[in-house]
Amino acid sequence: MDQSALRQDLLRSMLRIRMVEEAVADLYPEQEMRCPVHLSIGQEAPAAGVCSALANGDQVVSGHRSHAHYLARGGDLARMLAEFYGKATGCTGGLGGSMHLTDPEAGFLAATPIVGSSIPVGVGAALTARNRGEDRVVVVFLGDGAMETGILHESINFAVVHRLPVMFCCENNLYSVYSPMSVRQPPDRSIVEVAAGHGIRTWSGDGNDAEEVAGLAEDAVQAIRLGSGPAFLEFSTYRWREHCGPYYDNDLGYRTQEEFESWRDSDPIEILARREGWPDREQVALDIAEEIRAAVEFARSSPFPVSDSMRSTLVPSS
Amino acid sequence: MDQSALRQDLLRSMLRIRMVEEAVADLYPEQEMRCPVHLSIGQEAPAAGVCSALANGDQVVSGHRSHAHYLARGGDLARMLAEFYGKATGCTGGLGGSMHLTDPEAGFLAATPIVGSSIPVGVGAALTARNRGEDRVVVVFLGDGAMETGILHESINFAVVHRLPVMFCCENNLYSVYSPMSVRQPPDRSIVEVAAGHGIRTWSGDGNDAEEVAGLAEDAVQAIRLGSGPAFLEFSTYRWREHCGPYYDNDLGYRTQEEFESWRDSDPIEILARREGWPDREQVALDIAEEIRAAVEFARSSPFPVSDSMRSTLVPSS
Amino acid sequence: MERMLGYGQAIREALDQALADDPDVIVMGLGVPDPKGVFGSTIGLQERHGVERVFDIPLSENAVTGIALGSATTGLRPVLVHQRVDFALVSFEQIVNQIAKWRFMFDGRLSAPLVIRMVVGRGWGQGPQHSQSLQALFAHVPGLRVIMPTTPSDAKGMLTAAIESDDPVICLEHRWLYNIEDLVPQERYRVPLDRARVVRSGTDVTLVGVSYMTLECLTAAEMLADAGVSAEVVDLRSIRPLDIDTIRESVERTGRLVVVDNAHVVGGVSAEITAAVLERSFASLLASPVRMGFPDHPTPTSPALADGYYPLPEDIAARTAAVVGRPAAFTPAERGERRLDQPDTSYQGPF
Amino acid sequence: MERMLGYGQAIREALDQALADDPDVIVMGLGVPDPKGVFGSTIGLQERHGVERVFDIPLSENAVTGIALGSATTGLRPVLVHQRVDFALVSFEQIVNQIAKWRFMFDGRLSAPLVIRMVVGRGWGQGPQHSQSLQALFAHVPGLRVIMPTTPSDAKGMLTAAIESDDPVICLEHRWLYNIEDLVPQERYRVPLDRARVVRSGTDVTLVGVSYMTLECLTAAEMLADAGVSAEVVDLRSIRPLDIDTIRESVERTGRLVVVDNAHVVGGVSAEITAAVLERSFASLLASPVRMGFPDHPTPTSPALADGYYPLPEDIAARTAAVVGRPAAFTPAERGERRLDQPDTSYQGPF
Ligand SMILES: Cc1ncc(C[n+]2csc(CCOP(=O)(O)OP(=O)(O)O)c2C)c(N)n1
Ligand SMILES: Cc1ncc(C[n+]2csc(CCOP(=O)(O)OP(=O)(O)O)c2C)c(N)n1
Ligand SMILES: [Mg+2]
Ligand SMILES: [Mg+2]
Repeated sequence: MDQSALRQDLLRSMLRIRMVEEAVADLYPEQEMRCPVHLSIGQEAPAAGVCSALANGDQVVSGHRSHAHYLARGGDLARMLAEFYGKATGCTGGLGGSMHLTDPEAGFLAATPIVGSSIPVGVGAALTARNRGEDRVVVVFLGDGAMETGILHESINFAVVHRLPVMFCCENNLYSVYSPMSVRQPPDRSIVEVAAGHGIRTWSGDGNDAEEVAGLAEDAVQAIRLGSGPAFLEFSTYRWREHCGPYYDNDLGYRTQEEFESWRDSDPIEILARREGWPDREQVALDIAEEIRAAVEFARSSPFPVSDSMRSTLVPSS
Repeated sequence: MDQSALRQDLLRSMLRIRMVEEAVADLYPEQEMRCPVHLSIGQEAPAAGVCSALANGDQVVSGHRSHAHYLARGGDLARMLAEFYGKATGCTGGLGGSMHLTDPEAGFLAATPIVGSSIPVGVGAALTARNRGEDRVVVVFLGDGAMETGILHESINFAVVHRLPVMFCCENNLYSVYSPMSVRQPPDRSIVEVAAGHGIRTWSGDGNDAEEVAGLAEDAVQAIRLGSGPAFLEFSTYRWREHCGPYYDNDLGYRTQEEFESWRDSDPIEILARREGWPDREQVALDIAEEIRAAVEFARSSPFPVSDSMRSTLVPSS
Repeated sequence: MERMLGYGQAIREALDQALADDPDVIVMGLGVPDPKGVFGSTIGLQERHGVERVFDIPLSENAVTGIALGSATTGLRPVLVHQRVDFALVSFEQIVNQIAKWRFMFDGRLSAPLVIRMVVGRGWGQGPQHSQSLQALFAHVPGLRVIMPTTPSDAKGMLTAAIESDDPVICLEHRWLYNIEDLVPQERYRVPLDRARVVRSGTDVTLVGVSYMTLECLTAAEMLADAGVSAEVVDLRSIRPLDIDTIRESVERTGRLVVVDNAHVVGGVSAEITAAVLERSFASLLASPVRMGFPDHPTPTSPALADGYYPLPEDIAARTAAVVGRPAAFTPAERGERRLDQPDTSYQGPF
Repeated sequence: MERMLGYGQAIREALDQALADDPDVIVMGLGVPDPKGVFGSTIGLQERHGVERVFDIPLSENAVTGIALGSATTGLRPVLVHQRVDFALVSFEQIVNQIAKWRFMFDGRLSAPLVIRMVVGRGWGQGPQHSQSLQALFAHVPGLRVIMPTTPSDAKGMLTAAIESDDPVICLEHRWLYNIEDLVPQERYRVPLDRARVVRSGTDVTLVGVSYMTLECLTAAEMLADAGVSAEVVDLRSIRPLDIDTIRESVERTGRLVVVDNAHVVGGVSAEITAAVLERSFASLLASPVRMGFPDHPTPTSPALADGYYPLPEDIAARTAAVVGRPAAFTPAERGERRLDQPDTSYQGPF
C-alpha cells in the first residue's frame, strides 16, 4: 500500500472512531445506554495505526477502553451500539455491555474490564497459533495502569520464553482514572524500559501520530512473523474526556487545563490531515455519519433480550 | 569490624547453618520431624553474608527455604528444631512447621511457603519503618523462581515509588524444584536486568563467596540507610540436596552429576576457610555440635501442643 | 450529637476519626485521594492527614494487600479500599493464605490487624465483572471477620470497631447504600462486629436480610403487614462469625425462616444460615426454610435482564406469604421515574 | 480390559488418551514434565506427546491460567495442573471473573473449554498453606463445573469427560487418594460430571461423603453395621452442579442425613447440601441433618494437632448413630504402624 493510501485509511479509521465515540457521548445523557462507557476520543491513533498493520486472521484483545480497538479492527458497529443499548442484537446479546466486546469473526477476540486480566488471554491465543502452526499475530492493547499489574509481567515473561507471536501495545495516556504517573510508577524509568527488562523487543513512539504508529507496528509485526518472538510497543497519547462517561472533567482538578489543551492541540486526526491534505474529508465524514445513524437506528429499534432464553445454555446446570 | 573478624563470623555462621541442616537431614529419616523441610546446604553464603550487614532492629522475611535466613539472623535454634518436631515450644507452637518460621524479637519477621507471597510483607514492614520514622532496613529473601511471580514485580514497583528501605535478595540456584531456568525465563536476560527495569538499584555477585556477599550487602544497606530507596541483589549459588527433604537427588536426572560436582567444589565454607585460614575451626565445630545436641534434646523432650488450647484465642469466633 | 449522614459520609467520618486518634492508622487504595474519593468515603482525608498516611496506590492490588499485611504485622493499622470486590480477587491469595491465617499460623506471635473495604456494585449495567457480591467466599475462611453494615450508623460504628480489632476484617459495602441517609452520632463509637440486629418485630416469620436486601425485606414486611402477615426482620450485619443465636431466637418464636441474600443462592451465606439454624432449632421449624438471592448464572449487563435478576420486595413478600401458608400476590411498590437499575433517580451511572 | 491402577496412573491414562485422540489437548503446569510428574499423573507424557503439548511453566500460575483461557477460547483444550489448590489461589481472579463467566458474558460466541486439576493436600505437616480443601469457594461460582472423583476409575472417566466438556472444569484430587488402587478399564470412557453415586445401600441414614471422606464413610458404615445401623453411603463426586436428586432420593428413604465434607464446615458444601435437601424433602426428615468436616480454624502443622482435626471413621459412626437415635461408642479401626498423618505407612512425606 502506498503511503498516501495508508494515510487515507488511517484518517478514515480515526475519524470513524472519533465520530462514533462522539455520538455515544451525545446520546449517553438520554440514559438509554445504561452501562459504563470508556471513550477513546483523543487517543484514536494507536488503535488505527496498530490495526492497519494487521492481516486477516490476526487477533486483538483489549481491556476496559476497547471501543476504538474493536472499531479499528473491523468489529461490527451496529452490534457494538446495540450492546451499549443492552439489546439482544448486541455483540454479546446484552449480557456484556460496553466493557465486554467481541467480534471473533472480525479478529477482535475479546475485551474485559478487570485491568490486566485480559492480557494473558492474548498470550494464550498466540499459543494456539503456535501449536496449530497458524501464521497469526495477536495484539494485546493495554494502558499505562496495566503496567503495574503483576499479570502483565508474568505474561510478557511467558511470551518471551515461548517466543510467541504476540504484540503488547501500551497506550500511555498518563493517567489511571484520576491517578497520575507520579503516584504509581517511578519517575526515572520509562515504560519500554520495564518491559525490555524481560528481554522482549521494544518500540516506542508518538501515539498521536497514526502514521508513525502504523510504521512501528508494521516493523514489529514483521519481526514477529519472521519468528523473532513477541514485541512490546509504547505509544504516548492522551484521553480527552472523563475516564468513564461522556463528559469532560478537567474541572475536577486532577489535571491542568493547560496540559489538556496542549494535548488537544496535537489532535491525531488533524496532525495527519495536515500532513496528507485529505480533500474528501467531508464526504468521508458524511458517509460515516450515515453509517452511525443507521447503526444507532438499528440499536434503538432492536429488541431487548428475554431473561429466560439464555440461562440454560450458557452455564452448566443439573 | 576488621575483615578477618568478619570472615570468622561468616565462617561460623555458615558452618552453623550447614551443621544444623545436616543434623536435620540425619534425623529426618527417623520420621519424627513430620513436616516438609527445604534445606539450604550449599547455599549458606547469601544468608550469612546478607545478615552480617544488618543491624539491630532490621528485619528479615523469607519463603519456603528459610532455615538459613532464620539462623543467620539470630533466630532461636532450639525453637526452630522444636517446630520441626511439631512441639508446643516450637517458634510457632507447632502450628506452622518448618515452612512458617518466625522470631520477631531476633529480627526474623516471618517466612511462608507460597512462592512470592511473602515478598510484599517485607515491603509493608518497610512502610511501617518509613511511617514511624524508624531507621530500619527490611530484607526480603527470594529464589530465582519467585522472579516469575507477578507479585514480585508489583512489590518492587511499589518499593521504588515510595523509596522504601527494603532490600530484595535473590538466591539464584538455577532451579525451581526440578525445573531449570530454560523452561521458565528467557535465555538472554539476567535476573538483575529484569529487576533493574523497574528502576531499582541492583547489585550482583558470587553467592558462594560470603565475603563478597557481605560486601555488596553492606554497600546496599548503606545506600538504603542514606535514603536512596530500595535495592535488589542477585547471588548465584546452588542447592546440594533435593528440593525438599533430606536426601541427594541427582539420580533423578534433572541435573547432571558434573554440574552438581562443580558447584560442590566451590563450597562456600571451604572458599572462605581457604582465604582466611581458620585455625580454630575444630573448636567452633565442637561448640556448634554441642549447641545442636542441646537444641535437639530440647526439641525432642518438649511436649506436643494440646489441641483445644489454641482455637479460641487465635481466630475470631462468635 | 446525631445528624443525617449518607453512608459514604459516615464511613469518611469513621476513617477521619480513626486517623486522628491513632497515628498508626493508614488508608490506601486506588483513587483514595482522588476527587471522587471512593464514592465520597475518603474525600479530604489526604489533605487532613498527609500523603504518608492516606495515599493512592499503583494498580497492584495483590502486592498492596501483602504490603497492608506487612505493615499491620509490624504495627500499623491499615485500611485498604477497593472500589469493587471484583477487583479484590487479584489479591485473594494474600487474603486467604496469608492474612486470614497469619495470627493462627504464627501462634499469636504475629497478627494482621487490618481492614479491607470492598464495594459491591449494582445497577447501570455493572454486569458480570463489576457487580458480584462475594461474601460467601470470605465467609468460608476461618481467621477473617466479614461484615456488611446496612445503615450509615452501623457503617461508621462497625468500621471503627474493625479498625480497632486485632483480627483482619473484610467490610463489604453495597453501592446502593451510598444513596441512603441515616442519623449518625458525631462522636466516635463502636458497633460489635458479630451481632445481627432485629430491625422490625414480628410473629409469623423471620426474614433475614443481607446488606441492601435488608431494606428490601423491610419493604416486603410492610407489604406483608397489609396482607395480615407479621414478619420479623433481622439485619444480618455480620457474615463471619455469624450471629446464629439472634436468628435462632427469632426463628424459635416465629417457626419460619426466609433468608434473602444479596448474592448467588447456591453455596451462599443463606445455605450456612439455613443449615446452622436447622441444627439448633429443627424441632421449632413449622415449614422448610426458604433461601432467596440471585439466580445461578453471572450478572447480565442489559437492564432488561437485570430486571429479573434481583429479588424485589414483592417477590420476597410473595415467597414469605407462601411459607406462612397464606399465599398472596403483591403489587410492586410505587417507584415513579426510577427504573430497576437505579436505587433512585439521582443515580445515573456510570458507577 | 480392566486392571488395578492407582489414582495417579488412572489420571495419567486419561491424559495420555486425550492427548492421543485430540491434537488440541495440551497439558501444562509446574513440574508436569519433571521426574516426579505430579505424583505420577503426568509421567512420560512429554516424551510421548512433545514439548509443545506437554510442558512446564514459569512460576506464574495467574498468567498461565489466563493463557489457558486464551488458548481454550481459540481452539485448544488445555489441562492446567496445580500440585496444591492453595497455589491456585493466585489465579483466583482469572477463574472467577473470567473463566467461569466467559461463555455467559460473551453470549456463547466464545467459550472456555479447559480443565484445572488441583491437588488437595493432607498429612505430614502440610499445615495451613498446603492442605486446604477449597471446593466451597469454587462451588459458589456459576459457570464452573467442580468435580472431586474418589476412585481411580472415576478419576479417569470424569477427567476424560471434563476434557471433552465445553465448560470449564475444576478437578480437585485428594492427595491420599493417590495411595489407593482400583479396577480401571483400559479403553477411553466417560463418567458424567454431575452425578453422585450410591456406593453402599442402607435404610436408616444417608451418609454423603466428599472425596477422601467417602472412604472414611464406608469404614464408618461397616462399624455402624456391626452396631445394627444400616447406613447408605453416597459418594458426592460432583460439587457443582450438585446432584441433589440422588441425595434427596436416598434421604427420602432413610429420613436422615449426615454430610461429611473434606473441608471446613462453616460456609462449606455441606451447608448447601443440607439446605438444598431440606428445601425439597423437609417433610421426610426424621431428624436434623448433621454436618461434619474440619473445625473452624486453619490446619495446624504438628501431627499432634492434626490428629484431632480430621473426622475419623469412629467419629462419623458415633455422630451417625446418635442421629439414628442409637447412641453408641465406636473403637478406632485397627491401623497398625500407621500414624494419623499418613494414609498408609508407604507415605513418608514430605508431600
Ligand atoms: C484490577 C482492577 N483494579 C481496578 C480497576 C478499576 N479501573 C478501571 S480502569 C482503571 C484505570 C486503568 O488505567 P490504564 O490502564 O492506564 O487505562 P486507561 O483508562 O488510561 O485507558 C482502573 C483503576 C479495574 N477495572 N481492575
Ligand atoms: C505459588 C506457588 N506455586 C508453586 C509452589 C510450589 N513450590 C514450592 S518451592 C518452589 C520452587 C521455588 O523455586 P525458587 O524460588 O527458585 O526457590 P528454591 O526452591 O530454588 O530455593 C515451588 C514451585 C508454591 N509453593 N507456591
Ligand atoms: Mg492510562
Ligand atoms: Mg531456585
